[in-house]
Amino acid sequence: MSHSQAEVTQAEASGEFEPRIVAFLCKWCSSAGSDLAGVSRMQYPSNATPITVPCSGSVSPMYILSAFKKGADGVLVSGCHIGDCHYIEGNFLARRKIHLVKELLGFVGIEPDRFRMSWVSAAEGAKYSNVIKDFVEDLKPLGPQNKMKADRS
Amino acid sequence: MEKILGKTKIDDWVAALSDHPQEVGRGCKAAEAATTTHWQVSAPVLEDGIWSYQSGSGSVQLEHSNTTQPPKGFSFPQREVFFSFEQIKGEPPKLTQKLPQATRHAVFGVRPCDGCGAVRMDKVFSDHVADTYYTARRSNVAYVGLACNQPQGINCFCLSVGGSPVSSDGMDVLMTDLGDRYFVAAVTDTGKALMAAGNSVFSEPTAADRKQLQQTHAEAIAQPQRAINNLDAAPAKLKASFDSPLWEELARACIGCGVCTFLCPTCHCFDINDENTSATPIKGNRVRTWDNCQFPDFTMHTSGHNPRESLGSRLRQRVSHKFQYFHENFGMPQCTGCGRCITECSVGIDIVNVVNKVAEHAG
Amino acid sequence: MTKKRTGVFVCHCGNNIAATVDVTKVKDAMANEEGVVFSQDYVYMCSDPGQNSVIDAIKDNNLDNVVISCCSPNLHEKTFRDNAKMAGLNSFTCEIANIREQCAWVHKDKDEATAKAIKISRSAVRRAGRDQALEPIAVPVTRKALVIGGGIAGIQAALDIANAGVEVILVEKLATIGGHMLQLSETFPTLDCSQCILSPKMVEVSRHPKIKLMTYSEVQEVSGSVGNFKVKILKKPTYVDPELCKICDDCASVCPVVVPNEHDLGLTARRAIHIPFAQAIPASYTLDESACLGLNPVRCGKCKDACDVGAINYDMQPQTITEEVGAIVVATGFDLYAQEHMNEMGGGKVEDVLDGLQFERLCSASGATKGHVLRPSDRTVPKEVVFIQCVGSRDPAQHCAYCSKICCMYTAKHARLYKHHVPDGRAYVFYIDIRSGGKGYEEFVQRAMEDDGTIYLRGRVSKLYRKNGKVRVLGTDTLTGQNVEIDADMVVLALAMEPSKGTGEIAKTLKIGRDKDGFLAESHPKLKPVESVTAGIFLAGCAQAPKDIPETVAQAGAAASKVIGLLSQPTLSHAPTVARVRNSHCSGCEMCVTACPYNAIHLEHGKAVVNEVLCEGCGSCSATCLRAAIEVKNATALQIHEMIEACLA
Amino acid sequence: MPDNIYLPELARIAHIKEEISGERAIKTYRVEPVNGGGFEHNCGQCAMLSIFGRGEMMISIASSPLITEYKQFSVMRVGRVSAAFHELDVGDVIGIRGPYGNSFPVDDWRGKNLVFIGGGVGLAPIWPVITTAVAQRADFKNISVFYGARSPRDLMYKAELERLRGDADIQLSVDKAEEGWKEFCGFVPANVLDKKPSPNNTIAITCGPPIMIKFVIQNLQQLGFADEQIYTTIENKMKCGLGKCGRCNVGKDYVCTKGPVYSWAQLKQLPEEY
Amino acid sequence: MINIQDMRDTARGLLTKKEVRAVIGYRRSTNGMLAEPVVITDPAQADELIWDPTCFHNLSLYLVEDRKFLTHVRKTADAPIAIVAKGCDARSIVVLMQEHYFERKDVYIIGMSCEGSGVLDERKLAAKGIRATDAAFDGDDFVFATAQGEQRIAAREVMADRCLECREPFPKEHNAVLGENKTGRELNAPFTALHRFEELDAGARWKFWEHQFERCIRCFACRSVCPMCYCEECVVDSISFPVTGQTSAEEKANRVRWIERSATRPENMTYHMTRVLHLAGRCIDCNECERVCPVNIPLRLLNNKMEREAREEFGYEPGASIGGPSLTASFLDTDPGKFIR
Ligand SMILES: Cc1cc2nc3c(=O)[nH]c(=O)nc-3n(C[C@H](O)[C@H](O)[C@H](O)COP(=O)(O)OP(=O)(O)OC[C@H]3O[C@@H](n4cnc5c(N)ncnc54)[C@H](O)[C@@H]3O)c2cc1C
Ligand SMILES: Cc1cc2nc3c(=O)[nH]c(=O)nc-3n(C[C@H](O)[C@H](O)[C@H](O)COP(=O)(O)OP(=O)(O)OC[C@H]3O[C@@H](n4cnc5c(N)ncnc54)[C@H](O)[C@@H]3O)c2cc1C
Ligand code: SF4
Ligand code: SF4
Ligand code: SF4
Ligand code: SF4
Ligand code: SF4
Ligand code: SF4
Repeated sequence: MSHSQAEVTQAEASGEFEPRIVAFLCKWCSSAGSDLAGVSRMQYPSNATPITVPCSGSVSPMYILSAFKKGADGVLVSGCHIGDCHYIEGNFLARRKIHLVKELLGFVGIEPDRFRMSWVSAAEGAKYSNVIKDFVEDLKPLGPQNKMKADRS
Repeated sequence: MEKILGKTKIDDWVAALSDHPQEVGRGCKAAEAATTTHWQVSAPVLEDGIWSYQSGSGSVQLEHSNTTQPPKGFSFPQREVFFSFEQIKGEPPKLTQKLPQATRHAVFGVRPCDGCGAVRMDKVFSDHVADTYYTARRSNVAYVGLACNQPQGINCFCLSVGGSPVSSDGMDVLMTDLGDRYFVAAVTDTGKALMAAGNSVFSEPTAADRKQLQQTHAEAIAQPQRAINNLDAAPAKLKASFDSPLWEELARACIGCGVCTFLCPTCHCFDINDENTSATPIKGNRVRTWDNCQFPDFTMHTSGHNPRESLGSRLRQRVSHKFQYFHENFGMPQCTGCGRCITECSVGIDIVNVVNKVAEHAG
Repeated sequence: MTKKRTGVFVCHCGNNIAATVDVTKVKDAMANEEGVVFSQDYVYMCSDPGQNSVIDAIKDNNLDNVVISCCSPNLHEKTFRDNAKMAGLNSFTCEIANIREQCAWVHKDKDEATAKAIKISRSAVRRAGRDQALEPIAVPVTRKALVIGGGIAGIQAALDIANAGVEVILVEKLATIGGHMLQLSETFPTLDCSQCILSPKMVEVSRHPKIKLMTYSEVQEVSGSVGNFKVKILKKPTYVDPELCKICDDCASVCPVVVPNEHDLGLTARRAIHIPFAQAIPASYTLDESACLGLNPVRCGKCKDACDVGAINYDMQPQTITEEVGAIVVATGFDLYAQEHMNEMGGGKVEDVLDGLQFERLCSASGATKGHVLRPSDRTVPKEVVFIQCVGSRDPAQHCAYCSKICCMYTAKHARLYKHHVPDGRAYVFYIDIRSGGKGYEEFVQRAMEDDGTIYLRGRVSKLYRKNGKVRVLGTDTLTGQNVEIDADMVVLALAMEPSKGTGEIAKTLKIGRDKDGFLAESHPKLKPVESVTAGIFLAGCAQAPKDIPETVAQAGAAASKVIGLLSQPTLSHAPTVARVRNSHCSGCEMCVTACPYNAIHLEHGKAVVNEVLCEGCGSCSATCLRAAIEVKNATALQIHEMIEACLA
Repeated sequence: MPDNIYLPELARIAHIKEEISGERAIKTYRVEPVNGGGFEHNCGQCAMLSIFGRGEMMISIASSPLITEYKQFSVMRVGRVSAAFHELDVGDVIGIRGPYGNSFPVDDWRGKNLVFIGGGVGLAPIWPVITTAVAQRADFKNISVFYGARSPRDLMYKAELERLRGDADIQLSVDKAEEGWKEFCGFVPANVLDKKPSPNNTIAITCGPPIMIKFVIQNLQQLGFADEQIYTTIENKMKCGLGKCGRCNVGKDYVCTKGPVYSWAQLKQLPEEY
Repeated sequence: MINIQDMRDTARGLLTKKEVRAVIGYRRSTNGMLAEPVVITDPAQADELIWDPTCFHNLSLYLVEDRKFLTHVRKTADAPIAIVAKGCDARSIVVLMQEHYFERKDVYIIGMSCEGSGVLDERKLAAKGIRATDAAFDGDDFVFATAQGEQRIAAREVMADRCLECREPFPKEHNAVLGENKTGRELNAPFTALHRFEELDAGARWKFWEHQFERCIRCFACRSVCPMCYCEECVVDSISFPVTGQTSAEEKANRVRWIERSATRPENMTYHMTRVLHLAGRCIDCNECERVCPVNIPLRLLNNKMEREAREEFGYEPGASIGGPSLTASFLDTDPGKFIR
C-alpha cells in the first residue's frame, strides 16, 4: 500500500525514533500561528499532525487520553494566550481542565514531557515552530509511548 | 492413585511439573502441539490484599482462604480473541483464526466449590455444540484441588447445593491437608499423570493416613455452614415466584455492578465485539469478553425494549439461572456455594437469603 | 467507517506544495481510503479550471462530500465551499486539509512532508465523512453602528457610515474628538494646516443628524455578536452642561488649580476646569475631577460661582448607557512610545529634548509658543536642532521591533518646518535609512535635503546629555565612518508609535485579538485588512498599525463601507456550526450553562437548550459536559475521535 | 457445525433492493457464498451476519430453503451493524454463520390451511414459509397472507406480494388511510378480525412487533383458534447464536437454540421475558 | 453518642406524618455483621434501622436511583424522600443538588455525625484476623462481638482512611441531625497516602499503576456505586445507554467507542483516568468506589489527587455549596498556568 510506505520511510530513513504527535490547535490563534510559520517558511520537524479545533476550551480530556490510547507519543494542546481567546474565556476553562489532565498523567507515571500545552497567538509563527521543535527534542529520548497505547493483539 | 506428600515437598512436585513436559490433554488437537510444553503451575498468592491465582513463583503455599476470583479464567479468560480480520478497500476480507496458544496450566489449591464450578462450565460450553475456544483451553488445564477442612468464610454453603467441602468433582487431583502432609488422590487420568510426574516426592499412604483422611473429611462435612432450606424444592418455588413482587424488594439495594457474576465460578455470559486497530485498511479482532446479566443493557434490544429492565428482574435471572433454569437443563444447581457473590456484594444482597425468602414466600 | 462518497482534490499550488509534498502519492493514498471514490491532483485547485474540476467531479461522481488538500482554510475554504454549493452539495460538507502552510512550507524532507500531508488529508476525509449538511442561521440585524475613538479615523468612519443613512454612535474617551491630528501643525506631504482640514469634519460630526457623539465616554462591556451587539457605554461626568456652556472662560479664569495641558503635551498649563483647545467638539468646558480641589462648595466652588449661565453642576453622575448596534469600528489610535523608555536618549530627563508631537505643538500657531519655535528651557530660538529618527522603532532587542512607518516623513517635515521658522538655523537628521514610500513623499524628503538644506547623517546616536546649556549629541556617521559630536540647542526624537493606552482592555472587551506588538489584529494581513478576528468588528487607523493620515482615512472609509455593506442586509447569516444537545444524555447539571462564554445555554424542563443565534460554536460546553450530551455540529467528538485515529494510523 | 463455531464464512452481496426508505429503512439482500461454502436451512432459521470492524447481528433467513443459490435477508436500519449494512454495495463481502434456531414444522402442516399474519419487518421471518408453501401449492389448502404496516410506503415485498395473488389470498392493511389506498385501513389484528379466517384445519403464523402479536393472538383465539394452531417467533438480543452467551433466554430456554419459533401453546409455558 | 432509638424515632415520625414518602437507611444484613442499605416506607419498619461502624455505604446513591425511577415512570414525587447521611454523604447530596439532579425540597436529610470516629474499614479488621458478628460505636472505640467474646478496638486502628482524614465528620447540610458536631477533627493529616505516594519517582509511580490498571476486571462496581456517576450513558463505555424512542439509528451506530470492552491495561487506564477526571471537583471522598472494588484497586489515591489539586490550585472544595459553579465549568484569573509554554 502506497500510503503507508511514505510513513515507513520516514522512520526508517533516519533510523532514529520519530515521535508521533497529535497537536490540537485552536482555529483562531494557534492554527493561524502555524499558518504564519508556514507563510514565513520556518522549518520545523514534521512529527506533529495538527487537528484544528474551534478553541482550546473545546478540547475534552477525552481527546487527550484517546490520542495516547491510540498510540500518540506526545500530545499538544495549543490555544490563544490568556485574555486573547476568540471566544473570550475558552482558554481559561481549558487551562483549568488541562492542568488536571497534566497532573493526572504525571501522577500515574506518564512522562510529563509527553503532554504539552502552549499558547501560540496568530502572530507567533516562530513560537509555534519552536514549540514543535522543542517538543520533538524532548520526546526523542523518551522513545515510543506504550503505557497507554492500546494493545489489541 | 493415592499418595502422601509432605508439606515441605510440594515445591519439588511443582518443580517436577514445570520441568517435565507431559503428554496429557483430553484429546484436543492443540494437545499435539503441546507435547513439548511444560506445565505452568499456578497457585493462590496474597497480593494487594486479595488471594489470586498466580504462576511462576515456583513456590506453592496452600494457606489461602478462597481466591477472590475463581479459576474459571484459565479456560474462559475475560478476553478471548476469536480471529482477526483485514479488509483492503475493494478486496474481500481476510480472516485469521486465533486459536488459544496451548499452555498447560496446573492450578493448585482449587477449592471444591470451584471444582464443581468447572463441571458446570464444561456443561455449558459443550452443550449443543462444543465451544472451540473453551475446549481448547480447558483440555490444557488441570485442577489440583484442596479440600476445605474448615469453611473458607462465613458465607460458604456448598453442602446446601449438593456439594461438599471435600468434593473431588471437577478436580484432576484432590489434596487434603493432614497437618504436616497432604493426602493426594488422583481423580482423572490427567491427575494420575500429574502425580506420576512428581513420582519420587510422594510416599505411599499408610492405613493411619487413610483413617485420618476419613476423619478429616467427616469433620469438614460436619462443620456448620449457611443453609439453603430446601434445595430440591427451589426450582419449583422459583418458577412459581416468577412474577413475585418480592424480586424488586430484594433487589432494592442492588447497584447492578455485576461483581457477583464476574466473580462467580459458574457465570459464563459473554459479549462479542469487533475491536478495530486500523480504519484503512479495516483491521481488527473479533473478541469475546465477559458480560454480565446484572448490567442493564445486557438484554436490551436495539429498539430500547428490555425484557429485563429492572434490577429485580435481573436478580431473578441470576438466582433463577443458578437454582432453576440450570437445574431444568442439566439436573443440578449451577451455584456451587462458594459464597463469593455474598461476600463481595457491596450492599449485602445474599443469594442464600434470596432463595430462602423466595421459597418461603412461594409457600 | 462511513460509506459516504468522498472526493479528494490535492493541489500542487504550482510548486508551492508539489516541491515538498509528493502530490501524486497523496492523491493515491487518499484513493485507498475507505469512502473515497474520487481522488485527483491538480496544479492550481483555486484556478478557474481547478474549481470547475471540483464542480464537475462532484456532479459526475455523485459525491457526498469533498476534501481539498491545499492551503490554509483561511484562504480558500470559502471558495471551495461555494464550489461545492454550486455543484449541489451542502457547503458544510467540504473540508480543507491544510497541506501548504502547515506542511509543505515548513518541511524540507519530501518523504516526511508527504507522510504528514497524507495524515492531514486523511483526517480531513474522516471529518468530512461525518459532516452534516447545515444551513446558515438567519439573524436579524440592528441597523446602527458604533465607532470607538474620535481621531481622524473614527471621525471619517462615522461620517462615511452616517452619510449612508446608518445611525452611528461615536465614542471618544477624551473631552473632545480630533485625536492626535488635532495636535499637528502642518502635515506632510503638502504642508497644509492640520486643524484647517480637520475642524470642518469635527463640526460635521457634531451636526450630523445620524451621529450621536459621546465624548468623555468609554465602552465598558460588549456582548452579543455580529448584527446584534449590546454595548454598555460609561459617560463620565464633565460637570459642565454643554448645552448651556458658552465657552466664555469665566470659570477657568477663577480656577486656582494649574496643571500641565496634555493637549500641548505639557508645554503649556491649564486649569482644572478647561477646554482642551479652542475649537473642541463638543464646544464645552470640562471639569477635570482628578485635578479639582473637590467637587464641593466647601472646598472651592469658585467656578460654579463664576458661571453666569449655571452650566456647572457638581452633582453630575456617571451614566451607563446601553446601546444595541449591528457593527463596530475600532479606531482607538496610537500613543508615542514614552521617552522614559529611552535611556540612551536621556530617558525624558534631559531638557530641550522633545518628542515629535511636542515639536508639532511648538510649530503650531495654536501651540505653546503661538507658532514660534522656541526651546522650552529658556525660550530662545534654537540654532542647532538635531532630529533623531527610529527612536524606539526597529529595535527588537530593547524596544519595538517594527518600523513606525511615518517617522521618516514627519522628521523631514519637522526639519523643513524648522527651517521655515528659523531660516538661519541648522537642522541635522540622524537616520538609519529613509523610508518615503508614498505619493510625493520621496520628493518631500528630497526637498528637505536640497531646498531646505537639512543635514542628513546616516547613523545612530549613541548618547546625549546636557552640557553647557546645550544638548550634546554623540553619534556616528556610518557613511564616513566618523564619530559625530553636535552641541544642539534642541533635540527632537521621532519616537515609535505604539497602540494607545487601553488598547489591551478594549481588545478584551471586544474579544478581538492583538498582534505581537499589541496593535489590533486584522483577520487576514492581506485579504481582510480592516476586519478584526471577530465578525462585525472592524479596524481603522493607527490602532491597527502605524500609518499616516491619508492611509488612516482610506482605511476608515474601507471599514465604513464594510459596515454599510453588513448593515444593508436584512438578515445576517450566522454560522450553523453551533452546539446541539442530546436530550437523552443531558442530565441538566448546568455545567455547560456556567461554562458557555456567550450565555447561549439555558435549561428547559431539566434539559439544556442552546440559543443558536448566540452560540458561537466554541465547544466549551462540549468539553465541559461529562456526559457528551452537547456537541458542536461538524466538530463532534466522533469526528475528532476519528481524526485522531487518522493522524496516528 | 464447522470446526470453529465462531468463525463466519465469507459471502458476497449479490443483489440489494431498497424496500422502505426513511428513518427505519429496510433493505433486502441476496447473499451468495464466496468460496462455494454455504449451508442449508429450514424455514424460520436465522443467521449471524458480520460486517468486519462493526460486529455481528442475528437476522432471519427470508428466503425459502428451496432456493439454494442464495439466501435472502431483510434488514432494518436500527443500529451499529444494521446501519453499516445499509451502506453496502453489490459485490461487497460480509461474514455469515448459521443456520441457527429451530424452524417452522412446515411438513406437519401439509394438507392444512395456512394463515400468515405479518406486520412491518415481521414479514421477513415468515416469508420463507409463505414462498415455500406457494412453491408447493398443491400440498396446502387455502393460503392467506395478512400483512400491514404504518403506511403504504412502509410495506415491504410489495411486488412479490402482488405476484402471489393468484396462489394466495393477500390482505393488505395500513394503519393510517392515505389517498389511493383501496384495501383495509386499520391495524393488522383488526383486519384479521374483519376477514375472519376459519380455524378449521388451519395453522396461523404470525410475526411482527410484540404488541401486534399480542392482539393477533387474542383475536385468533376469539375466532376459535386453539393455542396449538398458532405459531410465532420471538426475538431476543443474541450474541453467539449457540446457547452460550447467556442473554436470549426466556426462562430455561435459549431462544437461539430452542426458538425462535414457538407455538402459542409452548410459549404460554414460558415466562414472559421477551 | 448517638442513640439509635432517636434515629428510628425520627424516621418513624416522618413516615407516620407522611412528611416523607420513604426513608433510606441501614439495616442489618444477612452477611455477617455488616449493615446493608434499606428503603423503608412503613413506620413499623423503623425499628429495623441501625447505626453502627459498618454503615459505610453512601446512601445518596439511592437518591439517584429514586430519581431515575421517577423519571422512568414519569412521575413526580408527592413528598420528599428521607435519607440517613454522614458528613461525607451529605456532601455528595450537596453536589447532586449543585448539579440540579434534584432539588433541596426533594430530600429530607437525617444527618448523622460521625462524632469522634468514623466507619470501619473491613479490610483492616480482617487483617487483624478478627471475625465479628456485630459492631458498635463506643466513644473512641469500636466494639465487636466475636466468637471469643467482646473485643474493643480503638476506632482509629480499624477506621477507614478517609475517616481518619475527614475534616467534616458532621453533615453541614441537613434537616435533622443526630450527634455532636465535631467538625475539624482530623486524626491524620489529609492526603497522607497521596503525599507518601507522590514521593515516589515517575518510574515507580508508573510501575505501581501499571500493576493496578492491569488488575482491574472492569466490573464497573466503582462506577455503579458512585452517586456522582449518575450519567444515563457513561462516555467511556456503553454498559448502559439511553435508547429511547427518539434515539436514531445514526446515534446508535455512531456512538464513540473511547474504550473497548476488553479489560486490558490501556482500556482500563482510559476508563480510570476518565472516571477520575469526571469526578474532579465532584468526588467527596466517601471512598465507596475503593471499598466495593473486588480486587482492591486503590482508587482513592486517584480521587485524592484530583481533590487536592482542586483544593490547592483552584481553592475548590467539592460539596461545599449548592449554588456555586462546578470545578471544571468555571475558572479564576489566578488559576495556575506555569505549565503552559
Ligand atoms: C509627530 C507626528 C507627526 C505626524 N505628522 C503627520 C503628517 O504630517 N501627515 C500625516 O499624514 N500624518 C502625520 N502623522 C500621523 C497621524 O497623526 C496619524 O496618522 C493619525 O493621527 C491617526 O489617526 P487615528 O484616528 O488612527 O488615531 P488618533 O489620532 O490617535 O485618534 C484616536 C482617538 O481615539 C481615542 N481613543 C483611544 N482609546 C479610546 C477608547 N478606549 N475609547 C474611546 N476613545 C478612545 C483617542 O482619545 C483619540 O481621540 C503624524 C504623527 C505624529 C506622531
Ligand atoms: C432471531 C432474530 C431474528 C431477527 N431477524 C431480523 C430480521 O430479519 N430483520 C431485521 O431487520 N432484524 C432482525 N432481528 C433484529 C436484529 O438482530 C437487530 O435489529 C440487530 O441486531 C441490530 O443490530 P445493530 O448492530 O444494528 O444494533 P445495535 O444495537 O447498534 O448493536 C448491536 C450490538 O452491537 C454491539 N454494540 C453496539 N454499539 C456498541 C458499543 N458502543 N460498544 C460495544 N458494543 C456495541 C452491542 O453488543 C450490540 O448488541 C432479528 C433478531 C433476532 C434475535
Ligand atoms: S447483587 Fe451485589 S454484587 Fe451483584 S450486581 Fe447487585 S450489587 Fe452488585
Ligand atoms: S453539561 Fe451536559 S449534562 Fe449538563 S446540562 Fe449541559 S448538556 Fe446537559
Ligand atoms: S459551543 Fe457551547 S459553550 Fe460555545 S457558544 Fe455554543 S453553546 Fe456556548
Ligand atoms: S476498579 Fe475495581 S470496581 Fe472498578 S471496574 Fe476495576 S475491578 Fe471493578
Ligand atoms: S465516568 Fe463519567 S461519564 Fe462515566 S458515569 Fe461516571 S461521570 Fe458519567
Ligand atoms: S468517586 Fe468514589 S469516593 Fe468519590 S464520590 Fe464517587 S464513590 Fe465516593
